[in-house]
Amino acid sequence: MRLVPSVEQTGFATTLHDMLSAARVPEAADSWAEGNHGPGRQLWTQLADLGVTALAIPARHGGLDATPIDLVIAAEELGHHAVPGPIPETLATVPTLLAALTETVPGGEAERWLSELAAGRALATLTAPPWLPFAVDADAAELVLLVDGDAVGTARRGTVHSSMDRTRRLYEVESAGPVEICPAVGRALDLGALVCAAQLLGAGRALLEAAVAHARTRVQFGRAIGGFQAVQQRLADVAVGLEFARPLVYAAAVTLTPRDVSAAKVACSDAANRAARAALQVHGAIGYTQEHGLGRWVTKVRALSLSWGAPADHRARVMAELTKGATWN
Amino acid sequence: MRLVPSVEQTGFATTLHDMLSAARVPEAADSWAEGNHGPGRQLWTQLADLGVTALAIPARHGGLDATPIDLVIAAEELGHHAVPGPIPETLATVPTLLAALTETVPGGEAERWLSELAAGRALATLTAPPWLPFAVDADAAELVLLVDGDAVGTARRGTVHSSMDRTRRLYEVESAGPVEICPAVGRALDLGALVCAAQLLGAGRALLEAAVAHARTRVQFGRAIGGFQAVQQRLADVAVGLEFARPLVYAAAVTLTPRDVSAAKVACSDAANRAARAALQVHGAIGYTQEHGLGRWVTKVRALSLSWGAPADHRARVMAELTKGATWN
Amino acid sequence: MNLDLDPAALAFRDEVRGWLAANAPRDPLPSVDTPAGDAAHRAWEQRLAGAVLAVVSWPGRYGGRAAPPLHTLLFEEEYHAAGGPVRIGQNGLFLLAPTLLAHGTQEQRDRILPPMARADEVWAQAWSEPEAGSDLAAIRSRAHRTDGGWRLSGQKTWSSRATVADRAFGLFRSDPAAERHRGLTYLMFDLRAEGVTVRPIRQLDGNPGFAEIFLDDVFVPDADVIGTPGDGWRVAMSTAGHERGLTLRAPGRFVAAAHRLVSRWQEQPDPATRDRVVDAWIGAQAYRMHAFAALDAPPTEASLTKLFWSELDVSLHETALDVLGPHAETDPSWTGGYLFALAGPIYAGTNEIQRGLVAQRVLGLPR
Amino acid sequence: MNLDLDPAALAFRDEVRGWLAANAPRDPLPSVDTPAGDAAHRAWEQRLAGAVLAVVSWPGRYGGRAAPPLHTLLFEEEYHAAGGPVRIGQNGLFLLAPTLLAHGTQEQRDRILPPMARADEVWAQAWSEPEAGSDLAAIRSRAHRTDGGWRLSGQKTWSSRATVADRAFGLFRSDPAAERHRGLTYLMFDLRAEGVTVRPIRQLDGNPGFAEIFLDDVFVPDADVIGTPGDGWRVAMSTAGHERGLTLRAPGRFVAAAHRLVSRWQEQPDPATRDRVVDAWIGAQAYRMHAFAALDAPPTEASLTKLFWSELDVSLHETALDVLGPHAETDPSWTGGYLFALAGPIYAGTNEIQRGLVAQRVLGLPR
Repeated sequence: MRLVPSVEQTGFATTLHDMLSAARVPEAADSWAEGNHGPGRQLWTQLADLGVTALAIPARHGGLDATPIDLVIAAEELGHHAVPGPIPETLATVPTLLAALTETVPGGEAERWLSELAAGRALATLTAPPWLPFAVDADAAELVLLVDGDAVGTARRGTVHSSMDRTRRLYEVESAGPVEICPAVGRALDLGALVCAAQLLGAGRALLEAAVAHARTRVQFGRAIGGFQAVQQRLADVAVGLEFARPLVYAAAVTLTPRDVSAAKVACSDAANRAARAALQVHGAIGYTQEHGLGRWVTKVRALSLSWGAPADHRARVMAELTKGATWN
Repeated sequence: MRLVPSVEQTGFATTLHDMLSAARVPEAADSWAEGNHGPGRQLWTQLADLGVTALAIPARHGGLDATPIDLVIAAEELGHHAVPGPIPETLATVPTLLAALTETVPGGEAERWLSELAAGRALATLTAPPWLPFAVDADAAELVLLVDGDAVGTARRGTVHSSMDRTRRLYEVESAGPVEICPAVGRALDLGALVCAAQLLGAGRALLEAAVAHARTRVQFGRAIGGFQAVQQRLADVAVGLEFARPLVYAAAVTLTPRDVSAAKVACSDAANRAARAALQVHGAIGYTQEHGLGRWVTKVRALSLSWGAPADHRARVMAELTKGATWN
Repeated sequence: MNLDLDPAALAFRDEVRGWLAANAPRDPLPSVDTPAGDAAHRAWEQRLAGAVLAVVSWPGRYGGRAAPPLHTLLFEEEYHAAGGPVRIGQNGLFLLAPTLLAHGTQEQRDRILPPMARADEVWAQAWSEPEAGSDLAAIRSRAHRTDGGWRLSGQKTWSSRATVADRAFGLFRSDPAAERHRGLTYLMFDLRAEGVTVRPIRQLDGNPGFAEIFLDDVFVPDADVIGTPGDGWRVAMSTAGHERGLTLRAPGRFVAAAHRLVSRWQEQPDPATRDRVVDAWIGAQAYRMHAFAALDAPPTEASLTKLFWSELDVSLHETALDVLGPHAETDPSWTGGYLFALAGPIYAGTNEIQRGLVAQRVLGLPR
Repeated sequence: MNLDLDPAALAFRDEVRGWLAANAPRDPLPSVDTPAGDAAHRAWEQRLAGAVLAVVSWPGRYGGRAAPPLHTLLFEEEYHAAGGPVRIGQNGLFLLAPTLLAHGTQEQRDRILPPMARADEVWAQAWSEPEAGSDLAAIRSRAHRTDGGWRLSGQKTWSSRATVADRAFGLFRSDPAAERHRGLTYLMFDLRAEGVTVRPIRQLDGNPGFAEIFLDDVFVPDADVIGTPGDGWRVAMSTAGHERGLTLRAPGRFVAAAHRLVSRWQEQPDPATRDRVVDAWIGAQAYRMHAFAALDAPPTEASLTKLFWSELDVSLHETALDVLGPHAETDPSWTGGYLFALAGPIYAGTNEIQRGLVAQRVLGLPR
């Protein structure tokens, strides 16, 4: 049991961070929001070059067979930079479903899609009610799935809805072909929820960093506002929330139990939303503008916390697990 | 409709406050906690002299026939001074029950008890599950009732439990005689819950006043701690909570609807408990000692908020009222 | 609750309710910050004014009916319950008008208030500046004395409605040697005058909301100074109280939102969110009862009120999102309300500043 | 969760679990701050020490078994899950001992640690003073140099266990000319020495808890100075980190409390309180996982940890009271726990101070 990243894993996170810092993510996100996925897809190609899209894919299909810990480390960095696109879907859930399907239906379409995803040539998305009533970014994804119970099939796009996160377009979908029974649905969705939790953690960290940077330079009443106790107290609470959400993410990556995945999702949603409110409050009106860019994280954090199982769903699941008589370790 | 006290009512509150300020309430409460009710009963005699115990009693039984607004004004001041004894019971609920019983059974015991209560010669308490599973201070009260549905009868004391509020001794009781059907049970209990809410409001105000007084004089790191932003922000939130709980108490005193009584109880419990936590935090360790006396309010506020319907009970009742199709005015 | 209203109040409420039922738009108007929305909202205001409902508390000569404050509260309750449109003139109606009624000249009132009531003239506020967020006294925009008036230069920001409004009001530094609160003058100016540039600011969800105003040597006649030159801070403070307090955030708005939330909860009643929904309703009801009580009481410190409604608004909308769960993301009425609510603790003086004011002015803690 | 423990850790956990199942008291011992409780708790510590479980992380020569930190966490989990008694020696074990191991002489360790481990000597802490609450540097108690030692005068307060303890440790001002953090010396003294008066302080619920210690010219030999005279602040800070951090508030304590809460909720499952119960469990689990992670990571700022456990403890107990409803008032295990939890955000440096430290040290905001 290790609940902290190894030196190699920390190095991977740093590489990813450096790449994304140089990659003009805000511009790509703006284009994505306007329906132009080109710059965003270029970003995803760069992610594929670093192996991010291959993490959850078995080696025999061109993937890296990495651990869930590797996956949450990457996802945290993608959340940190508010990368647009169907991240839990493409990185975790769809590969897991496809990998399971290659076992039951060898030589089928699933194998081809796994190679495409590993190479970063395709994006994937899905609906899986009740956690995922909509397929995010189905207009940008080459592969759209519909999960219903343990049945998985391809789907076509229906009505589109907009999100408060301008980069997310949410599609209703309908079945577009035959379905297969997939034994990995539970694990695939849990892995997606966990990746979403890690994204939230990274986004929360970005919000705290932005608030701290602003508080150190913004002068009001003759001093940097970061020196005011009211600001310090609030940002310290944000730091505490993030500090104690992270171990739950790593623990869930080790166990992948429903209880631990749900606990991580709840804690990361709460910590990230608290960070969003504090960051907005510290920034004042400037943070409320599209131009400033803080809103990219503020809106994404709220959208992600409602997605992949809203907090109430995950809390209900934690209690169900706690009270079903299992041991409590 | 008037939701603020009249000049006369404000004057009455001031008179009560002055009397209680001079009356050595802390010593009476300490004796009460040790089972010596003498000084406390003297205090109640003084309250009777000011008419407090006669407020809810009809004029024909020696009472003042006052309005529920008068009652909550008095109760707020009793809470403000943390007066020991069965306050909602003696001031509101039992008189209301007895007055109704004199209508259905004229010339009975109820009439005599009303005169005793009005004159301050008797204290009364009761159980009324689920709101009141225990009869508080049944060892100090001359009249102990047991309410079960709409049946009311006298009761005798059973097992005693201690409370975190040292002045409250909680008794299980058993029936000690015949019961009468009383049409006023609902109104009597609502009036008790409302008086309890007003007590909480007064106690919350006392806690805020104590915190402010301490913050103005206590020096740490070379200045009065009341000048620190962290202290100011917290106490301001307490002030907001109390400021906006009060109108709900007055509104409930005007309407006496279950919805409004419950809203007042919820808001006053929350505001008072928030005041308690803030006051304790501002005082630091000194507030945590029995000697200092802040604990009299801290413990009473928590006990009262759990009594006369815990917050969850009242919230459930508000929602039941809101969703039963009545108009929303 | 039996509001125990007098016959005049009951008659007024019935009139408003009936008129709104017959006249309020069924469907939402286009966004007020678009040309189409501008026109639709102005047309709506003219209908309101035609029914003498635009500004019920104002004297009749300016377009009101000199109704008592209770009637204003009742009007707002009915207006929000009916889902009435955003008041395009709100900056003028609720911020500038009280200032003019308190500090303006008779000529100014006669000239400015009637077209304001009919939305023939829509006003923007021009309080903030890039370097003076919550620190209003740090204002740098200048008013230079000139023949028969003043010349304004500088930059204002976070000006709501400025993209569609006709005129604006704000503070300008008329005495550069004076420090902070001194030497400021309260001025009104034409947004279409030479030297004025308005640049819209998009909000975090991409929707328009505020604007920047750039002023380059803009002439304003003496007639458009409110109060005495140099005395603008004191004049503005009476308006600031109105902004923080009731007028921009009528209780009826929160009561209506709480009722919508209860109704939405009732569609799929989840006991896990029940208590938070109840708390939102209790908060709205507390704010409403506080407003009714305030009719008979000395004025409350406006900071208390601003803290209450702004935090209530955020928690009410957070609760709504949790009630809606994954479907919240695609429900613009609640997500838009949520994002709007997030601005509440920031504008008109951040809540951190308001808490300091409560601590010092209400509780008497040291500065 | 599959903790994936190595065989040694598994064997240790099984040993502890088995020993506690066979030996932990079935019924609560009398309050530790009463004579009967004092005796019962000391006897219990001697049984623990007999099983070499009192201080598993200490070197063998002092009564431990040099177990790795993971074993300490596992011990605490088993101890709290079994409902083990309050550790009467906790001030010595968790505050003084780490200081001695870091800054003490070999003679001091050999003399003090073994009887501490067996509770033959019980230690009280003497940090606070009436005028120096969270401002530890404002200490006024004096240590005067004398032949072969020091003479202590002054007053200490909020000293836990002082009514039953044998000895105490604290900071004294040895150089009255030095300011604040300078000129303080870390000293140990005998609570039964001439010139020492201990006065118990009752807590707000009437139960004993703390004490005041009055010192009137109390002699302490040089052998009982820890570190260099005048360097006490630096020496004490290592202990303060331990107090804020893990050692006084082991994760096992919160995990055990959260499990009791879940079990109690399950007796009458009210969906309205479900989410708060879950949040209490998640909080305890987060604290636990943070502690496990910390075994493999550089040390975390202790303020973060103190803020988390102290706020968790309050909200966990508030939730418990709401779950119990009107029956909470008569349930001393939860009401006592609630009142105890309220002290958490106050002692060992108030949470306001901890937040400032996080802001400045972790986030790099200006002082």
